[in-house]
Amino acid sequence: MITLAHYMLLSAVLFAIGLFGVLSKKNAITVLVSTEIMLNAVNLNLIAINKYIGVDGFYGQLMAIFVIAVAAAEVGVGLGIIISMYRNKETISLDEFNFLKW
Amino acid sequence: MFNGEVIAFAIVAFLLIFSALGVVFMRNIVHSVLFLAATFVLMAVTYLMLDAGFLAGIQLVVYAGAVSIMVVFAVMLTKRSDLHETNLFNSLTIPGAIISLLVFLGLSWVVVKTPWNIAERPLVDPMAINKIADLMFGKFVIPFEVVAVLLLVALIGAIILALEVKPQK
Amino acid sequence: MHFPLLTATLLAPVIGALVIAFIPKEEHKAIKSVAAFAMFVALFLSVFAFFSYDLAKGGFQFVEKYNWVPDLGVQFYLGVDGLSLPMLLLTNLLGFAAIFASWNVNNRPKEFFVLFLLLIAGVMGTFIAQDLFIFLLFYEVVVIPIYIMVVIWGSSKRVTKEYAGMKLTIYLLIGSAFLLFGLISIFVKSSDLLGHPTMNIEALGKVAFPKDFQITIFPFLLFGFGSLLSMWPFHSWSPDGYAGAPTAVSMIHAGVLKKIGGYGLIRIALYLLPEGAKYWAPVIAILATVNVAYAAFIALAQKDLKYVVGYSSVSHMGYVLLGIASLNIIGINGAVANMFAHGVMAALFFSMIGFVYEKTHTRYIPDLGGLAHQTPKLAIGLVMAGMASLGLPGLISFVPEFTVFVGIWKNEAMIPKFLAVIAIAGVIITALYVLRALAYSLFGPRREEYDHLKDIKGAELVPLVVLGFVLIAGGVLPFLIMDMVNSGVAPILAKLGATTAIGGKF
Amino acid sequence: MVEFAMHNAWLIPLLPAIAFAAIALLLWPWPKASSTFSILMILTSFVLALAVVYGVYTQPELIEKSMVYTTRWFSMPGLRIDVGIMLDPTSAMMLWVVTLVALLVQIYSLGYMEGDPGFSSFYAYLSLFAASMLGLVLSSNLLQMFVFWELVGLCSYLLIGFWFYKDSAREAAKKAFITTRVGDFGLLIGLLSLQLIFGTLNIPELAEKAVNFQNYVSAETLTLVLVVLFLGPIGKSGQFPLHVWLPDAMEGPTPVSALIHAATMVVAGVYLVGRILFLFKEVPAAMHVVAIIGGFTAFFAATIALTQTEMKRILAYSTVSQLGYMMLALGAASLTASMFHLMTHAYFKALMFLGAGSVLHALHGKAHIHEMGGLYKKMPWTTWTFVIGALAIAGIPPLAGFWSKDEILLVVKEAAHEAPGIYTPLFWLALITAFLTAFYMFRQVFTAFFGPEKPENHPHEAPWNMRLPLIILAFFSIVGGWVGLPWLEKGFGYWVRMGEFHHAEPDYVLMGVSVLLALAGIYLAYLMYLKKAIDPDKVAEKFGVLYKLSYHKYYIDEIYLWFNQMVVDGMGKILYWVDLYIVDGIVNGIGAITRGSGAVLRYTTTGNLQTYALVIFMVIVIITLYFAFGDASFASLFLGGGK
Repeated sequence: MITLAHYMLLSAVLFAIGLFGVLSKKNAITVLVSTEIMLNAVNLNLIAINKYIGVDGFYGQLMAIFVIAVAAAEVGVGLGIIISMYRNKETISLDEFNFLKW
Repeated sequence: MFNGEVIAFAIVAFLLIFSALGVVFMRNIVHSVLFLAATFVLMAVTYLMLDAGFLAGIQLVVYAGAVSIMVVFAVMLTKRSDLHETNLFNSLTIPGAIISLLVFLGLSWVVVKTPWNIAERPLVDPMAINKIADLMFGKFVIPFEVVAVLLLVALIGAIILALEVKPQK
Repeated sequence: MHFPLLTATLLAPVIGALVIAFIPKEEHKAIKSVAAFAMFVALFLSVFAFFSYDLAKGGFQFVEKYNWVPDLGVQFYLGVDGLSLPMLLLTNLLGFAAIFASWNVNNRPKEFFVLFLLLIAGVMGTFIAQDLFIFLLFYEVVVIPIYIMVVIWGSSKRVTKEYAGMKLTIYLLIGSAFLLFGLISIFVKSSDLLGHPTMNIEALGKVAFPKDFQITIFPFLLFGFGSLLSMWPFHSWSPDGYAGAPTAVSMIHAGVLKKIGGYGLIRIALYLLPEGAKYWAPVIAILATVNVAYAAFIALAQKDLKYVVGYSSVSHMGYVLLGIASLNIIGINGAVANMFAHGVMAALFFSMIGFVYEKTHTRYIPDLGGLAHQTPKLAIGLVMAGMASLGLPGLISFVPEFTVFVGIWKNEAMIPKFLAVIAIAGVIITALYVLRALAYSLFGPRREEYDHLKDIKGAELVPLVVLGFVLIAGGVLPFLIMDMVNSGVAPILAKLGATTAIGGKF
Repeated sequence: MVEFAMHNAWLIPLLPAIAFAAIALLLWPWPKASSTFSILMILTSFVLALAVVYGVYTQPELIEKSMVYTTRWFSMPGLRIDVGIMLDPTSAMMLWVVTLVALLVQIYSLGYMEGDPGFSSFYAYLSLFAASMLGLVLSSNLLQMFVFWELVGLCSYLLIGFWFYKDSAREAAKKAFITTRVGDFGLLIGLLSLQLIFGTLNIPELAEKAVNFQNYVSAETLTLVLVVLFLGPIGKSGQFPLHVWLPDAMEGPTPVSALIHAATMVVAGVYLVGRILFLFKEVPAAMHVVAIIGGFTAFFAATIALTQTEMKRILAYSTVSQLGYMMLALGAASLTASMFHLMTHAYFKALMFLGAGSVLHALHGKAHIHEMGGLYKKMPWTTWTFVIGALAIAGIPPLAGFWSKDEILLVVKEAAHEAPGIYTPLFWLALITAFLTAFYMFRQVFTAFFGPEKPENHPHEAPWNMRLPLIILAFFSIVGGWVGLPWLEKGFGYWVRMGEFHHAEPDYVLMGVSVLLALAGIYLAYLMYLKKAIDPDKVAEKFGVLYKLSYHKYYIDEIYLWFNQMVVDGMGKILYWVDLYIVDGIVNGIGAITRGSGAVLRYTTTGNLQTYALVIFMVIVIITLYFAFGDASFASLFLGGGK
């Protein structure tokens, strides 16, 4: 019997993997992509909860739709930023982008 | 115990985790992106298992379709001659791994410890899409419109950011 | 519903600032005229309030009270009594004079006068608010314009204006941090004792705080208000700050802003925590005596006119503190009147020094000399301010000083005679440094490099005329101020006297 | 008229005050108008003062009980200060002296100050001075008196520094103000103590309470209070050790020296002590202090005057010496003798100062007596009036000075019967001083006015408006003392007194001795400076050290200067150092610590995005761990639930 907990643990694993990607990859694209994995993990949670707990409507799925929409927008802007970063510095390695200091 | 549902979940979950790990651990960015597409597709499968067909559709269209393609474009636009070793770890790998592990453990702990208020019967409704539509154009119409505006703004923003800057004379 | 006099007084400069905000920034004349008019209205209203205050009735008059944040017991409560009114009048007098003292500001006058009018409104608010919350609110309103004005329009001499502005602001904020702690403790304690929250000072005054609490909390108020009043050793912001600040800010700062410290000590610390005051009075007396003597000696060693007056004002604040420390009605009357007197005279001093600096581009005394030849009216102003500063009878500061002396002389139990003697000996040192500064900057052989100077004229004369008039009128007819002050101090002293007499010995 | 003047005596000081205000605000561009208005006002005051004098003369009851009008000045619980006027023979006498000298000096100044750029302001200051001095004289309250006391000090400051372009004038003005300030500090403390002891500063009330002062205060405390209070008169009346400002004050225009630093302001100290002599009388120790200070000052200043060479300085030290006489008389408990000498001294000293002014005017500022000589030919009026003044101060009968000085010697001699240990030496000192006075005065007269003419000088007689005051004052210097002839039944002593009137028998031996001493002094001066029978330089050599001490005024100025520069200024410098490097050092140190910690901690801001994210999640983990294993109730404080 697959319960809510299984899905949530799966979601937690995916979230952790995404987080690891965000924290430890040099490539800006991978970092962005890893956040997408984290967002997907969240969506998974929302939908699972909607199924197992949310008896009075489809709010969880609706929320997931909104998350997807925002995530799409975010990817669009994020990739735009990455491209412009690349244009300016000829690299997208985040180690080179450290002027946000002092 | 090992009914079809469990086996399907096990296989999908394994593949999902595997492909997600692939996204992170591949040293070539192109491989990474391929695994990403796989992750998105597998996620859609998971949604289907959760009786969220509409969401699965959206997942396929938006993520597996649009986002993956966009990422590929981005890779292409920022590529260098040699694609090997394009997706390396930085100096924070070990602390990052520890933190990620701890986050996972924390989340798991919450998941396990929380006495979830499970409904007696899972919410399964073939007319789900209608209900969602009602909500979206009824109660949540304003967030819906806001998201629409957000997408428009993001679109314009992305264009402006990616636009070639003319060298000033 | 009577005419909301206090709100109108408070709003006059604010409206003036708003009007100025809509004037194009090139229209210097218009901006200055609007500022002057706004301050004239405020001055007129406060003079009206001063003379229509019913002395026989006493207490708070022209009261306006609206609930504001009922959960915290905050009321928008304005009212004036014999303690607030002289301060209100002083604020507007100096504000009016300061507008004319800065008549020659041509660097961003629009911003200058807007900030200045807001500053005046803030200072006024602290004096007429009878609610702790509103009091603190207005106090914070004051700090910000001062910082901006010092940093933009100030002058760098021994220290840079940025340093001066920073020091001034940080000290004021540190003072208010002490204060905040003390006031919040009082508020919380009183809520516990009363069962309902209130910020009304009068209502808080009726609460009987336990003695230990009073003794613990009083030093916070003492050092909070004390650092505003430039009590030793929290005084060093004052000379640097004045030296760095533009004329108008020096005038307002030395003239009234410092007095918020003394006013708060009497209105809040003494009134709410009388037993704490009795316990700590000897400490105040010692610090105050140090203030008087120490700052007077340092003023002797100064070569910059503004530093002389800066240290002199620290020294004079020692008399105010001494009056407060005497804890009897004579001394406290003297302290309040001394605040008024010092305000007028310090403002006159600073405005005249401002003109000297504007004309000669120096305030360094050895570089000046013989200015009485070229600018006799300016010299008259400086001599008048100087004479008031050294407590010449017939000018406003003598009677208050004398009263303070009687007060401390009377309180033999707490203030040892030798402290009083040292404090009174301060008048000798004061005479020494004031006369030296005057002699070496105004008198002596004519200097040809200053032959091109023009004497003050037109609008520049206004500070001299207005403040000079008050100096003389207050000196010849001291009862005008003393009666008013007495009516305000008497209720506070009644409460102080009602508490059981404890030695306050350490 | 008399009635009006008596009841409206406040007009007397008010009129010159109006003159001051009018000149300061309105008339200053027109010198002629200023001086005319000022003189008119002081003349009116003079007439009113005359009326008051006559009124007092017709009402002998005022001797015992003065006429007092008061009104509240300010008050609060426990402190009430009244202002008012107090008329009795003493104040009437002072009114007469002050208005007379002020009027004459203002007339004199018409000539003396002619063409000065500050002519108008000079008259403004003179008017302000007259107003303040008259106010002081009429004061019924000690604090009110202190107010005017300081105001005359201000006028003195302004007038000494009138030619402020001279460094010396500027310094002298400052010195005068500060030196008297030191005294005023004591006076202020004395007044505070009196206020707190007796609860009032009104002179009549004090007089009532003084009789049984034991109810209020112990004798020792009262003595201490009075001695401290006496610092004020010491400063104002140039008594030792605060006399140093008075000779320097001669930097002011000469009419000012005559008015302020000879006839009126400097006697304020004497007047003040005279006003509260009833207190001093209660405690003999305080009296002794007054007498000793007075007697010593009289002698001390006379010895300095012996060797000075500047005309006005000699007169200044002579003034100090004569003020010492007056104090001595007060110390011998005699208001009469003191006030009598005050009055005659005002006549002849003002006369001599104005005469000196006339000489300076004629010689264009040459001040040293050795630069003068033989002036009597060209300036007969000046010379002979000056000689009258000198004879008067030397104590030659029947001139004014003789009678008053004799009176003082007499009272000191009488006091010596009661306390011989104190007053006998003072009596001898006073006698020696009389001799010295005659000597130094005629040293000046013979050197400056007689002897050979100096060809480089082209003196000329003063104009009429300067001569007229000289003549009037010379007249009073001769006859002024006759109001106090010892043979009169109801002479000066009947009117101006404190306590019972007792008619002293004339002491012919004492008179004879004092006249002989005066004549001896004059003769010695004649021998040394006119006949040159004795060479002054040789005498000076013989006395070596003493001469040097006297010539350098016993180095008191130098000591004060040293004290001022080393101790007071040094203290200022040290404390400034403390303020800059310790008090402010701590403040700046705290600031530096803040900045330093910022400089170190800023390196935590790496600029690397992922580091920030790492820290964020680390904190999330820590918080989660805290929830998991920590104090849940504290955690619930943030989350709200948990109960």
